[in-house]
Amino acid sequence: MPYQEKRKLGRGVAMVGAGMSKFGVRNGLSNRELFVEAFEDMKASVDKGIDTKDIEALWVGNCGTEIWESQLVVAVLCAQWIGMTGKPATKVEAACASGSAAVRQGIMGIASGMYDVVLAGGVEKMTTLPTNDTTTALASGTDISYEASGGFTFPGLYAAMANAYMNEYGTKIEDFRKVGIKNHDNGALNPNAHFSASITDIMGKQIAKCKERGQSVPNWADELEFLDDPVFNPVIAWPMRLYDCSPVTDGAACVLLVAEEIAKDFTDNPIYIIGSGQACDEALHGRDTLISVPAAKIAAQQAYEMAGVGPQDVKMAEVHDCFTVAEVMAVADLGFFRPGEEAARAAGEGKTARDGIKPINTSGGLKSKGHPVGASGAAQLVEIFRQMRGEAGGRQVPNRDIDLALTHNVGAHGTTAVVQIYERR
Amino acid sequence: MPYQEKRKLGRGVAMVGAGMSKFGVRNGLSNRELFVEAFEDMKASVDKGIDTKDIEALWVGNCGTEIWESQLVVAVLCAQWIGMTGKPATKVEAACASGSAAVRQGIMGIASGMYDVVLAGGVEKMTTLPTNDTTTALASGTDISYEASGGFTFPGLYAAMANAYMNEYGTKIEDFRKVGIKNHDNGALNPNAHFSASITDIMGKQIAKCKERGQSVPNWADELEFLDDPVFNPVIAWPMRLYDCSPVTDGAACVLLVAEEIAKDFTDNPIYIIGSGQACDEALHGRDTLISVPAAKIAAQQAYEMAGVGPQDVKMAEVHDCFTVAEVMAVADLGFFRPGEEAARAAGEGKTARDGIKPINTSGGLKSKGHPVGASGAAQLVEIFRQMRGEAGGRQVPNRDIDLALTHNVGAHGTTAVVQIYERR
Amino acid sequence: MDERPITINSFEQFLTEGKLMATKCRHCGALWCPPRPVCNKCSSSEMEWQEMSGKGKLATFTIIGVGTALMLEAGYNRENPYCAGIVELEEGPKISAQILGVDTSNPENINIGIPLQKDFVQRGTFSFSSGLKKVPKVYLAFRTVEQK
Amino acid sequence: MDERPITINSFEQFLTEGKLMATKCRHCGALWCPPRPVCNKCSSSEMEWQEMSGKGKLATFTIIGVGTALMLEAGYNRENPYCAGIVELEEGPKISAQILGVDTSNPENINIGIPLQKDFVQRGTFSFSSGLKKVPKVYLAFRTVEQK
Ligand SMILES: [Zn+2]
Ligand SMILES: [Zn+2]
Repeated sequence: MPYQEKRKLGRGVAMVGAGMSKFGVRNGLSNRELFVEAFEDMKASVDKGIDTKDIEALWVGNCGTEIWESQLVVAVLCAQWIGMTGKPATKVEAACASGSAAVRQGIMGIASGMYDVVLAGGVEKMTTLPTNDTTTALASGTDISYEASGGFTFPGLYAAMANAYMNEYGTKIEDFRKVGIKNHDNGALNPNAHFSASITDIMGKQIAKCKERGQSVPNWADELEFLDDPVFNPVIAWPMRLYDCSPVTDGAACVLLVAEEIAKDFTDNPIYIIGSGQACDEALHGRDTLISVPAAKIAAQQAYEMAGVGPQDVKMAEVHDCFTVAEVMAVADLGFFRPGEEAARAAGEGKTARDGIKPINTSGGLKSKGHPVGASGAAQLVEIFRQMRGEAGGRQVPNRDIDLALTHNVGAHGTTAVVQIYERR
Repeated sequence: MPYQEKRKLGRGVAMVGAGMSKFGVRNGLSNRELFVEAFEDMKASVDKGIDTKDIEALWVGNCGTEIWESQLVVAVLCAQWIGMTGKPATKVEAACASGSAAVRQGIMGIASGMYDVVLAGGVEKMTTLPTNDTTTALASGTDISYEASGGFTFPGLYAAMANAYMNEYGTKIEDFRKVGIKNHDNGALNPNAHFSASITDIMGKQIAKCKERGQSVPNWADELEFLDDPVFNPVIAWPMRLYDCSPVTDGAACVLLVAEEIAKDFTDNPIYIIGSGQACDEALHGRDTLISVPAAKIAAQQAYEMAGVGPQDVKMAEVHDCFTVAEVMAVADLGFFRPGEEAARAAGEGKTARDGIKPINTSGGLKSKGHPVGASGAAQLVEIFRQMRGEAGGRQVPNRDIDLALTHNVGAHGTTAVVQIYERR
Repeated sequence: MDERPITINSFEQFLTEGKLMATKCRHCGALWCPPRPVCNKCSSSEMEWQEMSGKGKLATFTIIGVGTALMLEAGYNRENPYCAGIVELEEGPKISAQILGVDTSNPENINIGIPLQKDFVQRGTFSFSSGLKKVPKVYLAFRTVEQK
Repeated sequence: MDERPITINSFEQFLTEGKLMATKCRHCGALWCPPRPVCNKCSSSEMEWQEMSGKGKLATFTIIGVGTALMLEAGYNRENPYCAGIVELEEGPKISAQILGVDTSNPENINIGIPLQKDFVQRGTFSFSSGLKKVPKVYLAFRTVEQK
């Protein structure tokens, strides 16, 4: 393949600002208004300041304002609302990987020499529809003719992967659930998270609610027993229950990217993007494997090669845990742990905790921070920016110099994946 | 503005192949299938051949599969269907400028050094909905909270511009109609056009239909009289009638872009993309002018500057004539004719005819070739590729060496514009 | 001074109270109507609400027979078209709205520049926030005024 | 050999006739089911229709209580969940479909690998081409077979 040797950028790219809106159910706010909130947060993060007039282009990752707001041109509306009228504003869609795909366009915009200073991010307003319609809206991320036609919902496809995974490796549903417990523990420390609550916190709230209503008070021995309670954690798509799934969330996030040679004009502490990969894949039934996300492996290989590093060099990562099984597959696809028991038990054994050997999803992940589908990929960069600069507050990874980090963002059920690698020099 | 000086590509980009599907009402074909048709046509156009496996990335411009097919991830489905599984596939949306915006991402992908060979195009399947729903779907390209809420449809916004234009300059509706007559004359020579028919052809068909039905046969003196007949050319949004509007069309188009240094591996006759600009704008009510498209002026200035050429150097152009008034504004915004009477009368005076001083929309334009919204911008490049290489058959611009050409693609009612400039060396 | 958040939702809430509100930039004084949270002139996000008089003139218009779903439901069609227009407010900003009081069967007789006064049209219901009860949805319109 | 165009529409048309069709690459012999017009192995677009036996085994599955609009309309819900699965055909390709004949209230007892046979479910109507009359829409399904 003579034309696929080169995956090097013509020009280095640095991240000098990053911000996000509060994630959650944001009644009364539309997409562009959520994006303004992320933009203001980003502006405040640029150490030496940024004048909006100096930003040359905008890319906005978004899945479905068309469905959720009956609104096209979301990128233009975001540009108008943050004060970028006159600049190019383009929406980028790659399902739930839209946010990172938008960042990739921004990277190329700078590396191409066309721009020096660009804004890239994502936004999604999802809570406008009732649950049934949301299920159908999300199913439009599958192949509607060949997958949804058979009854597959979006959680259903991940559930089918979870089932295949357990069948192949003999791992247990509890292994997946421990991923959720770990990510909620992290999310409890993130004020912008949809659920700023650990599973223990949530259990406490449920008990309080039962008392208030005069219902019998549950007596769970631990978090796993709570997660095994079909009343409080009902099945969504067997074997996955409610707390195996990320929530339906409104939110936005964005990052300010600049050419490497001018990065110090904005901050003394820029984060350099040194690797980026993206790949697409077949519908789930069209793949050789049902227990891994091949697109993520390809994207990771590209990113590692471009960055000249390997999995062992990565100090922390934000990975795509739209469902608990997704994080288990991710840590194997990225080469952090061996597929099977090792990957499945990484969370339960504390290896992926904030103080573990490979901290994963310190932000709370999609599971606890929330999953506004078009914004999630961009929000991963926000966490990386803060952790690498030691600004993650109560959830800062302890006792470690995070000079190399990674994001892993999956579109739909693995039909797209984007992996990117970041360096602090 | 210290960071907006540079608009030069780090690496040259050439177009070495271009293809399109038949445009029209394509019953029984979905988006991805239309894209396959364009892809096969593109492959056949690459003089020295292209192996699909050598194509490294795909960008697909598309407005609303979410609305028209309840389907996200159209870029991934196109990638699967043309045999590009494993490569990055990203949807790009900038309303009716999505096709050119996708091409711009491809240009940046190559200029950045990340890729050498990429495919960029667009697709839209629009004829799945009844007229009323299509009107509402297209209105989602406006600001639904602040424009559609007042009753504005998409044709309505252009009609309001047409009305303002006539009020300002004292030009007549006939001036706009002559744009349609000219573009239908061109489209009649384009076998891929939605209407491969001149207005005279259409009049003939209507007369035949009347005879067949035993109705009284109309006796129009000329095309203008036909276009003034409220029965055969009803008002859509006053002062615009049916034949002032581009049709609702299914179609796809794509181009193969490669790094300049390898262009001759694919053809001895590549077309170089030497200028590219894009800008966004406010809702119509938020602009200083109602009789011009400011975003197109900004995009044109960027493209001219990058290319180092001016309007006088452009030998032919494909411009965005979604409505007849749009072409009148376009030829002024691009600097070809003075705004007002000169621009309005350019078509009627033959200046923009195939053999005129500035041939415009030799393909038939959106008006006659058809307007599958996400594909139209990419289809403009297909016409440029053929005309610049002398392969446009019966509609080839006569007696002129087309060594410099331009495309002008507008998103929605001017909230986005993309202008690009092409050179044959 | 009203302390409602600067959102489209608040603007719509004001409409139900018969108020046409703009946002005014505290930094450079620019007026934005329809309102927005960030000033496009100076990039400031220090904005405050300001009520518009509701007087203006017609900047441009169209007569629509093939309308949006909302207007079809309201009974407009080819036989009963409506006028949509852009109104230049006396305070400066321009805004889109349905224009009432014009003869939509004779568009040639409608003149750009005619004076207009704000009006409101009720169509359907909505709630300002999920959980709140639904209220009639009010749309901004403008009506011709008698010229002296 | 059937000369219908290689489209999703044709595939659905075959389903109404009780046929599960794949496309076969004339160049490299690869089989594609569900069918596609271009071979993803060798990039050839020389494809022909080939009928599948309809025999296969369960590659993976899930039980869904919160279904798509289509399945909600068909009467499935939390109390009456359905099984969606991926079936590996005996000819090699895998395909997604509803799985019939399994006890959806006891997912633990459903085993990956069980043999299945094609079946069809009728839901709603559609037309193959605008203008043609509507026909019942048939969806592919698979049903468990008695194991000897
Ligand atoms: Zn200001
Ligand atoms: Zn083959």
